[in-house]
Amino acid sequence: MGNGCNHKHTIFTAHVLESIEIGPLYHRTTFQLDEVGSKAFADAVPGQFAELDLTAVSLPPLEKIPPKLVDACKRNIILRRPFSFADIRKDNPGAIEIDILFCVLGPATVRMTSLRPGDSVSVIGPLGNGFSVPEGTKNALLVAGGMGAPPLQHLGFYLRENFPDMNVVAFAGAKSKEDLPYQLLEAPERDTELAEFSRCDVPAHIATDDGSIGMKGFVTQALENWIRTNDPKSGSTVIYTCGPEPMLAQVAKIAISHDLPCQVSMERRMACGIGLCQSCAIEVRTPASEETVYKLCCKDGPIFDARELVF
Amino acid sequence: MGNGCNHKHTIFTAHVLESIEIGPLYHRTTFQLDEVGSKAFADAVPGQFAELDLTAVSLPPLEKIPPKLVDACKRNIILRRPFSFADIRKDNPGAIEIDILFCVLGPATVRMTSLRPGDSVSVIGPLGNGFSVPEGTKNALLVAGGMGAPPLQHLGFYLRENFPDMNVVAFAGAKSKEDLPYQLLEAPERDTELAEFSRCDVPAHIATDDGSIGMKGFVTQALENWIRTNDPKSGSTVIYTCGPEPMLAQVAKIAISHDLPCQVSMERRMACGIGLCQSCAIEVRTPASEETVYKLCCKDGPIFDARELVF
Amino acid sequence: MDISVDFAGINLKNPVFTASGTCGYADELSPFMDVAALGGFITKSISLQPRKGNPTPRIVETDAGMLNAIGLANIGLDRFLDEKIPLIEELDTAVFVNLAGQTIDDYVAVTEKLAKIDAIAGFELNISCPNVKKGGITFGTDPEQIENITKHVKKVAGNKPLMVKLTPTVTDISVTAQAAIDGGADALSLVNTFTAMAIDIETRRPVLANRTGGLSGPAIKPIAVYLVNKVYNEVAKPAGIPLMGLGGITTASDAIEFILAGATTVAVGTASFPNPAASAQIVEGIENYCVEHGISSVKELTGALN
Amino acid sequence: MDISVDFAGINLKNPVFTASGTCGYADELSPFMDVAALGGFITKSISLQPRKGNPTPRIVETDAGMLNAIGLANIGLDRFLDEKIPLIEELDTAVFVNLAGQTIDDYVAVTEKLAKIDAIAGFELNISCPNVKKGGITFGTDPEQIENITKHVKKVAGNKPLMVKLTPTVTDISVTAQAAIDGGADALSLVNTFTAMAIDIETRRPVLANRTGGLSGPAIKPIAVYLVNKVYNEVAKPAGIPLMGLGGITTASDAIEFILAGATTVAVGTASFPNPAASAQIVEGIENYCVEHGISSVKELTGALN
Ligand SMILES: Cc1cc2nc3c(=O)[nH]c(=O)nc-3n(C[C@H](O)[C@H](O)[C@H](O)COP(=O)(O)OP(=O)(O)OC[C@H]3O[C@@H](n4cnc5c(N)ncnc54)[C@H](O)[C@@H]3O)c2cc1C
Ligand SMILES: Cc1cc2nc3c(=O)[nH]c(=O)nc-3n(C[C@H](O)[C@H](O)[C@H](O)COP(=O)(O)OP(=O)(O)OC[C@H]3O[C@@H](n4cnc5c(N)ncnc54)[C@H](O)[C@@H]3O)c2cc1C
Ligand SMILES: Cc1cc2nc3c(=O)[nH]c(=O)nc-3n(C[C@H](O)[C@H](O)[C@H](O)COP(=O)(O)O)c2cc1C
Ligand SMILES: Cc1cc2nc3c(=O)[nH]c(=O)nc-3n(C[C@H](O)[C@H](O)[C@H](O)COP(=O)(O)O)c2cc1C
Ligand code: FES
Ligand code: FES
Repeated sequence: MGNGCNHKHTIFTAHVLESIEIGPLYHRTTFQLDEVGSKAFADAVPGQFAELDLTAVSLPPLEKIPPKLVDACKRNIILRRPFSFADIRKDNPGAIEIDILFCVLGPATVRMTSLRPGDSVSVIGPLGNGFSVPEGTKNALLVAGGMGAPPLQHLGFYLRENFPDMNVVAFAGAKSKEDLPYQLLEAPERDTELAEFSRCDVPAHIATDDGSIGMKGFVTQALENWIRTNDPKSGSTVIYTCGPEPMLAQVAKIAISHDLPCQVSMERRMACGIGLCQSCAIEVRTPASEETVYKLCCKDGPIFDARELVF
Repeated sequence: MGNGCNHKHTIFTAHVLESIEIGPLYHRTTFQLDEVGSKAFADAVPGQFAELDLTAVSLPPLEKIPPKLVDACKRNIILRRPFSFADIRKDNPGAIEIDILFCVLGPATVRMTSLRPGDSVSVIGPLGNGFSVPEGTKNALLVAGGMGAPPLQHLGFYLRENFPDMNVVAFAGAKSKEDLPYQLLEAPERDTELAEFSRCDVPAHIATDDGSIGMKGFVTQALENWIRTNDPKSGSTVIYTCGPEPMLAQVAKIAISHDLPCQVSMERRMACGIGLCQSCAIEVRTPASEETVYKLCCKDGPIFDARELVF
Repeated sequence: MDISVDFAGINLKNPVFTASGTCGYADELSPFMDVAALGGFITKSISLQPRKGNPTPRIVETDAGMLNAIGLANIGLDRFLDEKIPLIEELDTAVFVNLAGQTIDDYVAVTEKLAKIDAIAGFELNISCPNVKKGGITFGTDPEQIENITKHVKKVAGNKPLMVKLTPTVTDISVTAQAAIDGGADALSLVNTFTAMAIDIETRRPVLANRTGGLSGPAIKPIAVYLVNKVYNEVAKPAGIPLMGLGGITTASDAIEFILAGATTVAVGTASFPNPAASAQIVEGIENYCVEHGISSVKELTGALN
Repeated sequence: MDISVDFAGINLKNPVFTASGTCGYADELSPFMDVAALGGFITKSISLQPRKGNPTPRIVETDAGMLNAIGLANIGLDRFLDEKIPLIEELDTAVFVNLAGQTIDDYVAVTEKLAKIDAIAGFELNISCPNVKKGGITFGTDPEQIENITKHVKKVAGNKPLMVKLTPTVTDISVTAQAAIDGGADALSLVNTFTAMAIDIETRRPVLANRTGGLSGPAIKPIAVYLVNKVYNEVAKPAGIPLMGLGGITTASDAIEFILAGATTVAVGTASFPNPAASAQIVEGIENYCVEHGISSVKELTGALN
C-alpha cells in the first residue's frame, strides 16, 4: 500500500458527476477528476483525503437549509474543507472518479449539497498517509462510528479487490438508524447488511445507541463481542477505525488490551491540509520518554498507530 | 404616475424565469415576483429600483469571469445591490415579471450571471420615486448613456402604453457598439434602430464615441442636434436622462439652457437602499439660499430635477 | 421563559437594540418589522448644530464588511426636537439618543435639552466616531478626557442612564472602559467601527471621499466579542456596570456569543442594511435558543462563558 | 518593466513574501509553485527552546477570516539550525527568519547564532504575537520596550537587516513604529493578527483551546491598509524606513493597495491556505498590473496614493 506522504498531491479541478441525498443529512457526491487530478490520484489509497474549495458554491434557499444551520451558513467561508473518500474508481486512469460521502454540518457542507452535475470545484489531493496493510494480515476489522464510515467503506472495496482472500468484517455504529451514513438495503434482514459493505461481501455488525437497527449499544461492544467469539491472533488481525474521538479512544484501548495492531484515522480542524499552518496538531507519545509531542494530522496522519496516540 | 415614496416597498422572493447574455458584458435577467412582491409592484413605475440579495449566488468558474474582475470577485459580499428595471410586465397581476438589464462590473454582477431559471433571490422593492409625466407633456426625450439604458427602455414601453399619442424620442450613447446595452437588431440599417425602442415605436438616435454605430460623438450632441432641429417648446417637452454623471451634468445644462424640464436619474453607492444608512447623499440646492444640502438618492431620488442638482 | 433584561436601571423587553446610525429614525424599518418588537432603538448621532456630513462615496463594501464615512450627518438638535421627537414618542420601545459633539460644551448643551424629554429612555455618548476630523476620536482614546466628558454629560443627563460608546482602537480597552465608569457611566457599549481604508488601484485614490472610514460588519465580530469579554471580566463585572455588545451581529447566534461573553444587551448595525428585519429576527432567535436550551431567563446567559 | 525592489539594503526579485507561520519551511509549497518566484520567504517564528504550541482546536474560521492560536509551535533554535538551515540554503529567494522569545536574552541568543548564517537574508522581530501568554504582546504595545528590544537585537544581528513586526492593537501605531525605528529597525512589517474570540454557543466555551486567537485574513485587510498608510505618512517616509504590508492579502489587487498605501514589500499569509499558489500568482498579477498601466518599475508605486 502506498505512502501518501510522497508529495504526489497537487491542485486540480474535479467535475461533479452525480449528487445524491442518502439520508436527511447525508449526501454522496461523485466527482470526476481532470487529467492532472487523475495522475495525482493514480496511487491514492483509502484513508487519504482531499481539500475541497467550496467558497464559490451557492447556498441553497434558506428554506432548504436545516434550521439549526441557518445562522452558521451566513458566514462567508474562505478555507477549504477536508474529506476522505468513500470510494475511488480508477477504471479510466485518465478520468478517475471519487466518491465523497458527507454529513451536512455547517456552511461548507450545506453549500456542497447544492452541487449539481456539470459543476466543478477545485481540489487539493490526495493528502495524508492513508491506511496500510501489514504483511500477513488475515483478518481486517473495520470499525466505523457515525461519519467515520467513508474511509472504511473505501477500505472495504479496496481490500476485497486487492486481498480477495482476506477476511474482512465491518462494524458500523451510530446514534440511530437515521444517523447511519449508508444506503441502507431496502429491508436489511439482519444486522449484517449494509449496502456498501454487502456490495463487497463484507458482513457488517451494526450497533445503534437506541437499537433502532442492529444491536443496541456501542459499536465498541460489537467489536469486543466479535473478538471474544473469534479470538483472533495478534499479528494476523488488524483493526482499522474512524469516527468520533471518544469511540476511537475506546477502540484503541480494546486493540491494545488484545495486543492487536490498530490504525486510527484522526480528525482535526484544518486550515490548509498540507503542512503550512500547524493547526492540526495531534498529541503523540515519543518512543523513549514520558514526553509527548505534536504531529500534524494532515501530513503525519490522518492515520496513526493506536499505540502512539494520547487520547 | 405614482409616487414611489409611499412605503409600498417590501421584502420578497423573485424567481428567475430567463437569463440571457446580450453582449459580452451585458445580461438581461427576467424575474417573476411572488405574490407579496407582485402586490408591492402593482403601482411600480419606470425609474424606480430594487435591491437584490446576491450574496448566496454561486460564482461562475474562474475561467468564465472576465480577467479584470477575478481579483474583485474573491471578495465575500454582504450588501444588496440596486438595479432599476428595463421592463415591468403586469399582465398577470399575481405574478408580475421584471427585467433587469445589467452590466458585469464586480462581485455581485458576476454572481448574477450564474442565475438560472428556477433559482430565486430575495428582493426589496420597489424603491425610490421614479419618473413622473407632467400634465400636458407632448414630447418625451429619453437620453441614455451607457448603462443608463434600462430605466429609459422601461420608460419607452411605459409611455407608449399609457400615452400612445406622445412623441417619444430616444438618444442612446456609449463608447462603442459593444458597449450599447441593447439587443441590437440583426442589421440595424439606420442610427435610429434599437430593438428595445423599435419594439415600442420609439426612434433612437445612437451616438458612439468611436462612431462604430450611429453618429460619432457624444449622445449630448445628438440631443442638441435634435433640439436645434425640432425647437421643442418648453412646457410640452420633458427630458428624461440616466447615465454616467458627467453626461447627466451635460444633459442638465442643455435642458436648463433651453428651459426644458429635465428629470435626472442619479446613482450612488448604496448600503441599504431604504433610508437607513445615509450613504447615498446627493447634493442639492436649497430653494432660497446659496447653501446646498444632501438629499438621499434612495429615498428622495433616484430621480431629481435637473435644476436642483449640484454637479 | 423570559427574555427581558434590566439594563442600567431600565427594564427592556429583550436585549436587542438597533445600533446608532444604521436604522434611520425607525420609520424606515416599519415596512419590514415591528419596531416595538425590539428591546430598544438608538438614534443616529445628534449634534448641537446640523451636520451635512461628508461628500460621497461615503461607503464601500469590503470583505464581509463595509467602510462608512457618513460624517455624522444629522439634522441638528433643533430640528431633531421638532421633527423626530414626535416620531420617537410613538415608538413602543426604549429609545436611546446617541450624542455627538466637537467640544464638551456641545455635548453638554445637547444633553441638557434632551434630558427633559420623557420619550427618551437614555443616552449613548459617542466619543469614538472615526469619521469626524476634530470629533470624538480624540476624546475616545484618552482615559482622562473620557472620564472628564462622561462626568460633564452625566451631570446634565438627569435621571436617564448614560451609556458610553467605546472605540476598539486602543491598546487596552479596559483602561478606557474604567475611565468611563469613573466618570459616572451607567453602561458601556462596544464596539464602534475600526478606522480603515480601501484603495481604488485604477485611480490610485482612496475609494471614500473622506479617505478613511469605519469598518463594520461580520468581519469585525471576533474582535468585538473578545473586547466585550475582556471588558466584562476586567472592569464591568467587578464594577457592576452592564455592557451592550455590538460589532458584526447578523444572527441570533452572533448575539448569543456577545451575551455569553458578557453583554447584557446587543445592538445590530450593518446587518440591517441587507436584511432590515435582522434585529427582529434576532429577538426571535434568542427566544428560540432559550426555549431549546431550557433557559428560563436570558439574564442567566450574560457572561456565562465557561 | 522591473518588479524588483530594494528593501532595507537587500535587492529582491519582487515585493512578494510569504508571511511568517503560514508557509511552513517552504518545501510544503513546492507542489504548487516555484518558491524561487518569490521576492522572499519568512520562516515560522523561531525561539531558543522548542515550543510544543497550544492544544487543539488551534484554529477556527470566522467571517472572511480565521483565528489561530498555534502558540508559536516550533522546533527551537538547535533543531532549526540542524534541520531547516540546509533547506533554507537551497531556496533561491531572500529568507527572513522570524524571531520569537520570552525575554530580551532569548531574542538576543537566537539572533546571535543565526546572524552567522549566510543563507539568512534578514530578520523579522516578532514582538507582537497575541497567542503566547507571557510572550511578545507585552513588548509589542509599549514603545519603551520596543525600542529597547530592537536595540539589543540589532546589536547582534550583524550586517543583516532587522525588520520589526508591529501589532495593530495599539492606540497609535505611529508611536510604536517610531519606537522601533529609534531602536534601530531597518524595516517595519505590519500587521500581525488582532486578538479575537469565537464562542461555541452550544458548549458555551471559546472554540479555541487557548480561548483567544489572532484574527487574520481578508476581514482585516482594510484596517491593515489604513495602518500601513498611516505609518508610511507619519513615520516611515520621513525616516526613510521601508515597510512590509500584510493582513488579508489574497490577490494582486490587494497587494497593490498595500503598495500604494506605502509598502515596499508585501507578505501573503492566510491566503496560502486555500490557495497555496497565491503568493506566486500575486507576483504575476503585480507584473501584469505594471505592464497594463505602463509602470516601468514597481518601486514607483510605493506610497503613490493620490
Ligand atoms: C481528514 C479528514 C477527513 C474527513 N472526512 C470527512 C468525510 O469523509 N465526510 C464528512 O462528512 N466529513 C469529513 N470530515 C469532516 C469535514 O471536514 C467537516 O465536516 C467539514 O469541514 C465541515 O465544514 P462546514 O463548513 O460544513 O462546517 P463547520 O462549521 O466548519 O463545522 C461544523 C462543526 O463540525 C465540527 N468540525 C468541523 N471540522 C472538524 C474537524 N476537522 N474535526 C472535528 N470537528 C470538526 C465543528 O465542531 C463545527 O462546529 C473530515 C475531516 C478530516 C480532518
Ligand atoms: C438606483 C440605481 C439603479 C441602478 N440600476 C442599474 C441597472 O439597471 N443595471 C446595472 O447594470 N446597474 C445598475 N446600477 C448599478 C449597480 O448597482 C452596480 O453596477 C452594482 O452594484 C455593482 O455591483 P458589483 O458587486 O458587481 O460591483 P462593485 O464592485 O460593487 O462595483 C463595481 C464598480 O462600479 C462602481 N459602482 C458600484 N456601485 C455604484 C453606484 N451605485 N454608483 C456609481 N458607481 C458604482 C464602482 O466604481 C465599482 O468600482 C444601479 C445603481 C443604482 C444606485
Ligand atoms: C453607515 C453607518 C453609520 C453609523 N453612524 C453612527 C453614528 O452616527 N453614531 C455612532 O455612534 N455610531 C455609528 N455607527 C457605528 C455603529 O453604531 C456600530 O457601532 C458599528 O457599525 C459596529 O456594528 P455593526 O458591525 O453591527 O455595524 C455607524 C455605522 C454605520 C455602518
Ligand atoms: C496559522 C498562522 C500562524 C502564524 N504564525 C505566526 C508566527 O509564527 N509568527 C508571526 O510573526 N506571525 C505569525 N502569524 C501572523 C502572520 O504572519 C500575519 O501577520 C497575519 O496572519 C496577517 O496576515 P494574513 O491576513 O495575510 O494572514 C501567523 C498567522 C497564521 C494565520
Ligand atoms: S492543516 Fe495546516 S498543517 Fe495540517
Ligand atoms: S442607501 Fe442607505 S440611505 Fe440611501
